[in-house]
Amino acid sequence: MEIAIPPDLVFVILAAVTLIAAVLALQAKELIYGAIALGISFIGIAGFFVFLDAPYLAMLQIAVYVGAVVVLILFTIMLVRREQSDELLDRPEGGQGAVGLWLAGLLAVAIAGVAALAGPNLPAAPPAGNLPVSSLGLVLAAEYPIPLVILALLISAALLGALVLAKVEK
Amino acid sequence: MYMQILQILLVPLVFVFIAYYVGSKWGSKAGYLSFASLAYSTLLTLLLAWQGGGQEFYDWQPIGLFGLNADGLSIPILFTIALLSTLISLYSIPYMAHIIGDQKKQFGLYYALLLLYSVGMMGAVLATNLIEFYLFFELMLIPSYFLIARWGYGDRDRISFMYFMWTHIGALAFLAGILSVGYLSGTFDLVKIVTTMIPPNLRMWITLLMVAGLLVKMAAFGLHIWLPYAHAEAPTPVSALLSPAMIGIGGYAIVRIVMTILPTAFVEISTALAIWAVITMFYGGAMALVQDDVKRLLAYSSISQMGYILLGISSFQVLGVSGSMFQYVSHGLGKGILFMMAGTIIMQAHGLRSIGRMGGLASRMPITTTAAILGVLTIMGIPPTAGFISEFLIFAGSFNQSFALDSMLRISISALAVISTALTAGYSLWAVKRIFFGPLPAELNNVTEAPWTVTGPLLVLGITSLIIGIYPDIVERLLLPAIKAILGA
Amino acid sequence: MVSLTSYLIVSAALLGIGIYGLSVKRNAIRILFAIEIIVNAANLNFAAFTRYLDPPLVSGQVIVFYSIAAAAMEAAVGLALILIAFRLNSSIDVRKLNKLKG
Amino acid sequence: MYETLGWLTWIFPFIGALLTPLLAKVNPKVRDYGAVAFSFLAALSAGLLIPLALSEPPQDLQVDWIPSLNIKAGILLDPLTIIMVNVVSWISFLIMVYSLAYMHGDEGLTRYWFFMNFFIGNMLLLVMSDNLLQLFFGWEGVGLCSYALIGHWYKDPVDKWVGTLDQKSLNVPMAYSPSHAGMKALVVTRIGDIGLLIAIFMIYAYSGTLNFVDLSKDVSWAIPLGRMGLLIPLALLFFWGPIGKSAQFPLHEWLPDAMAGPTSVSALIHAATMVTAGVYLAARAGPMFFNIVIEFGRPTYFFEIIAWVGAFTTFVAASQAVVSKELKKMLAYSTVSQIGYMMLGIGAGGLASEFVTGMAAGIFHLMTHAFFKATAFLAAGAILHAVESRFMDDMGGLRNSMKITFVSMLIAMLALSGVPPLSGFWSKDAVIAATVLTGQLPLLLFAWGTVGLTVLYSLKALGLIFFGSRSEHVRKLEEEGHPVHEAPRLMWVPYLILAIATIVIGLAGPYVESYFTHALALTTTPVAEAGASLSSTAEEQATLIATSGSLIMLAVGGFFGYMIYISRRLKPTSLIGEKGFARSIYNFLWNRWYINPAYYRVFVYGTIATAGAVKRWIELGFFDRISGAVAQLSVDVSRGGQGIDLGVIDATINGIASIGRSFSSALRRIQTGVPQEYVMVFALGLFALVVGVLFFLI
Repeated sequence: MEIAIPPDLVFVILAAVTLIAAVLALQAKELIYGAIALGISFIGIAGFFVFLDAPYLAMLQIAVYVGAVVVLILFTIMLVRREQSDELLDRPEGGQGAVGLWLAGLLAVAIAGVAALAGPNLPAAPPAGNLPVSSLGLVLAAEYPIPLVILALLISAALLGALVLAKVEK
Repeated sequence: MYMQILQILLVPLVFVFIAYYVGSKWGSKAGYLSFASLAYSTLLTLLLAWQGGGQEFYDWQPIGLFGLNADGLSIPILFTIALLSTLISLYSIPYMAHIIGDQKKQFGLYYALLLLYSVGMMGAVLATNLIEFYLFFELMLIPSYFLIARWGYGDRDRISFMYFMWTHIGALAFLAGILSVGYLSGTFDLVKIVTTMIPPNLRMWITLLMVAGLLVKMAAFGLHIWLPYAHAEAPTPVSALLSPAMIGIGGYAIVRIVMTILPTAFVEISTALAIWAVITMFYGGAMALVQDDVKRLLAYSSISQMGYILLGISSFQVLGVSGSMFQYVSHGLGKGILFMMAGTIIMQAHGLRSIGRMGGLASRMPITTTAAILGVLTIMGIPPTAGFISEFLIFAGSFNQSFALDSMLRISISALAVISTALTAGYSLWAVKRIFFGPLPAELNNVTEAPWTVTGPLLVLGITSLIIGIYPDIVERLLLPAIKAILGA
Repeated sequence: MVSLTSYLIVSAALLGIGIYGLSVKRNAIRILFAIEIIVNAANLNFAAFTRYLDPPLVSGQVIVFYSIAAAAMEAAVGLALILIAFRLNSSIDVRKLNKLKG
Repeated sequence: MYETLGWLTWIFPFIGALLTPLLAKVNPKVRDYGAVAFSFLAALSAGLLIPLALSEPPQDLQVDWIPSLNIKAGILLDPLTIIMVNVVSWISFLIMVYSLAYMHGDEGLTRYWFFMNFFIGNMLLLVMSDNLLQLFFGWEGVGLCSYALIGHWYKDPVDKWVGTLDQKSLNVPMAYSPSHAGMKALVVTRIGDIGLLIAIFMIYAYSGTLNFVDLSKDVSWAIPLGRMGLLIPLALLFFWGPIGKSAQFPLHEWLPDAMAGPTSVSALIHAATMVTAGVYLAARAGPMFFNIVIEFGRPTYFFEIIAWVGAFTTFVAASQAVVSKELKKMLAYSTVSQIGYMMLGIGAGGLASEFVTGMAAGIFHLMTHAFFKATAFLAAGAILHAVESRFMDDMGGLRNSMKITFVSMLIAMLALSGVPPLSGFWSKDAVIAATVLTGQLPLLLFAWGTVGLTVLYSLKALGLIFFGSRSEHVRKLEEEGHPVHEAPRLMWVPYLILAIATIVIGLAGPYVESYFTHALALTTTPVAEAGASLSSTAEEQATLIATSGSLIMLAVGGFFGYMIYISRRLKPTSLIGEKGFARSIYNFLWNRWYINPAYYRVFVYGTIATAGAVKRWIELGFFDRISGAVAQLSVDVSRGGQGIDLGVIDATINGIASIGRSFSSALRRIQTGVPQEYVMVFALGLFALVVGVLFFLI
């Protein structure tokens, strides 16, 4: 007999993890912990993707965000950190912290309000998707081939650019 | 001929690279290459005019068709741009040597940008698709920005930036209009656009957006402030393209695009535009009267001349609109001469720009003086130069429309516009008197006439103005049917 | 089944956190965190909308795909810029990086 | 034949002009004689037109010009044109011959010949055109030549200036350099042309044609204009062009200063031909307006304006000629005055419903004036050459050393004064007779008063130049070894011929006059029949009144002129006195009725000052600052936070500018450069947007 975990519960847990991790990412005293919290938050997002019948995106999210971006950030922190006092830097000036908090809160509430108000008009239970992972690939290859190529070029350009920027001139 | 119209753009475009490499290696010799390629375009344009025009379309999915439309309306404009660019390539050889000196490498970059700039302008004139037009519109902005920023005078960083920002803001307003039209009518191809199902008030907003964007380019009163800076401080050959060729494209685009696709909304704002035009005419003229820097004077004069073009367009009447497009040609010729004249003086008198310190140059530079007087007459609209015909048509159109509307307001606007020609005569003749006549200051004693690469272009432009002025039918024959078709008259 | 609104609310909350971080933090790296959070909020929206509003199609996922790729690039370039800024100013306090102020 | 000859007449000089620069490459002599040859060809073909014109009916020859606009170019061959063509081309030819000697050795000769021929071509084009547009080409072309030729000595050497050098009136200098005078001429005539252009546009908008024949044949196009009440503005605007071109009040101030050009140019352009173009246009367009008058009853505004402007100008200019000190300037005032007579003739003809009589009088006077004034100017050129000064006080007692010049000048001046039986007598009396017919006394008084003034200044010129004793200037010249001598033959032959022509026309005066009246009735621009034609006895009476009145004035003016300037029994200084009424009149006239300085103060200095103020307050104070604010929105690359401070000083004094300034500085303050603050503003905006959406949902 399977233990039926209600999807709502999973959703709530996932949401809580994601949001708390996001807050931690910004508020953790040590930058390193912040980076790790950010990674956890990203994993939470990946979980949502699974929920949304987008397994490929979930994998991509973990591979790129958690695997690449967060690692990159960690390296940078190690390069930069030596003389940098973290706490001092992140102490907001004057009333800015409060203002920022209020503003962000208001904005989030307002958007959530819009979503809640619009809720009844939205389709509640969509038909099961059951789309195979390959469908995304098909769409990418058939309908958006040129953007894909351009994206590839762009990535190479960005990486080269980052290399050039970060190169230590002798 | 195979892909004849495309060649007009493609040949100079190919020469962008060639000129760059040749210029980097052999310096100013690249000017002759640039001259050759643009001369080829000019000849093709003349051939087209002789054939009565043509159209070419290339597939350009998913935007639509990449079309090149050389009809009666675009050929005269195209010819002006091509002729000016051709002559300016030649003119730049000695002029840029005076700015750049012996840093040979820079010539390549200069000519590459100049060619790119010319291609941008010619492409914008030929475009049949809104997106295509916009791309060319930006293509003419960017090289000119670099040309000013790199080789300009004075506070060139700030001024080129200002130029870029203003015209770019204008271009973005225009882009917003284009995108709305494209979205609402489902296509970007000019011939396919139908705007009748767009709600009238939305149509009005779109028209306002597009016209405002183009008016920035034309430097109408209030949106003009970038122009005197940019035109005065750009290297003179570039000023001689900016002022006569580029800003007028705004007027051309109003006729080609706004009037064609949104005629009803345009009629509604035409009276306001006419008033605006007259204010621009007077304002530019008054400002030109009190300038001491010869290039700034010419820049303000261009603002005033754009007022004439706008007035003709706002008459929304065959004569007036064809007069405006004619004015583009004659202003191109006249102002081209005058900017080159200013450059010649700068070059020969070692950077002298203040009119107060000039005088008596007629005895030192007879050919330049002759050409300059032809240019001034063209700007003043005195027969037998082309300027007279264009102003005649503009005013005739404006009056015809005023009487047809039976509107005293429009009649007074038209009359005021004619009166402003006295202001034009005043500032032009006064400038000529102060520059060329009177006693020669001692420090200008060893000024000499410029080389043939300078005087040649000047004379070619002057003679072209005379030919068109005496036998205007060569231009009018092309313009009239095309404009009749646009106005549905 | 979880409603679309729940996703939107989570996403709004993430956006709020991100905006807070952007507007309060002075450490360039933290700001980068905040940006990534905001981008993720947007991604979540896209994925949710495409799942709920046009099920057989996956256009929203395509956008997320591009967005993730772009975010990766952005992080790479951004971090490189931070490194340079640090090397030049020995600080990554964005308040001190105001040379371009008008 | 007829057709070809007609076209060739005006094309020859253009060919000559275009060939001049090429011929100059060959040899200066070839260039000089080549230029003269082409003007001779023009004159010859004009002369050949006369017999043909007598045998064939008037016609309008047309060719396509701007087919797309349906505008045709064409030439009219009718008596009015033939008369004008011959007057213009023959006098031009004689003056070209004169120039060979007069301009000999000048460094700008290629330019001179070019513009002279170009002028002749344009003038002939003007008088031959069958439509307003083509006429306007000639009209502006001659103006252009006038500009170029007045400014011939563009280096502005002081001895070529015009006016008394230290004279200032209302703080405006009253002496002008050649380049300034040329500019003044072109700008003022351009102001006149504005009116003409607007009138042309009005006519074109309603009639759809610019052809004179079509316009005057059927004047129904004027009906809607009349309904809108635009006929009076149309007449005013149309005549504004001739006012400028023919230097009539209130645009008469450019002509006296145009004397800064070479004397040959003054003779040709500013006396004999170009300035009479306005008279020609009034005569050419007269039938059109006259027919409108006939059609719509009796609003005779067009002719009213012409007559009054003409009469008043006649008087204004003659009064200034009396006090003029420079020979050429006096002749210029005289020209303005005589053109006033021509205008008066045409206007009076229209007013008295005897249009053809009046027009014939005006054109007749135009012709006689062209001959005697050209004589006077050419002779004056010889005198100026001899004494090397433009002031009449520097001359005196030249009677014996320059006999031929003296005789020619004498004939010219007497003809100008209207002494019978010289040509001026007949033509002037024809004009005054036409004025009598109008029954308007003020016009007649102006006309008669001017007769007296004309005699006075004519005798002044003769007396100061040829009578009395030699002035100090001449004596000094002779001591230096430059004795005053007669002009070379190439110079005196032309003006002697013209003087003889003046006598011949004078002797044949009444016949010429009646011939003109008959011929001009046959113009291609038909004149509608006025209701009741005046009886011939009325005309004879009018002639009698006019003649007796002007003879009395002639005697009065002649008496004073003789006493003051020839026998010198009365001293002008004692007549005027140091102060008092006579002195203030003198000052008023000497300062050109204060019209010239007032124009300078209001229109020239005023416009420049206004433009300067606009530049300071609006351009620099407002637009520059707004632009600065816009630039602040992004990176100010070069000044690093300094902002754009062009015109800051101006702005502080100015209200508008300070708004602009605070605007820009406010915008600057927003640009803190701190990203967090930008984000907050951005978030605030987003919040507002979302709240907006919320409202829509609720």
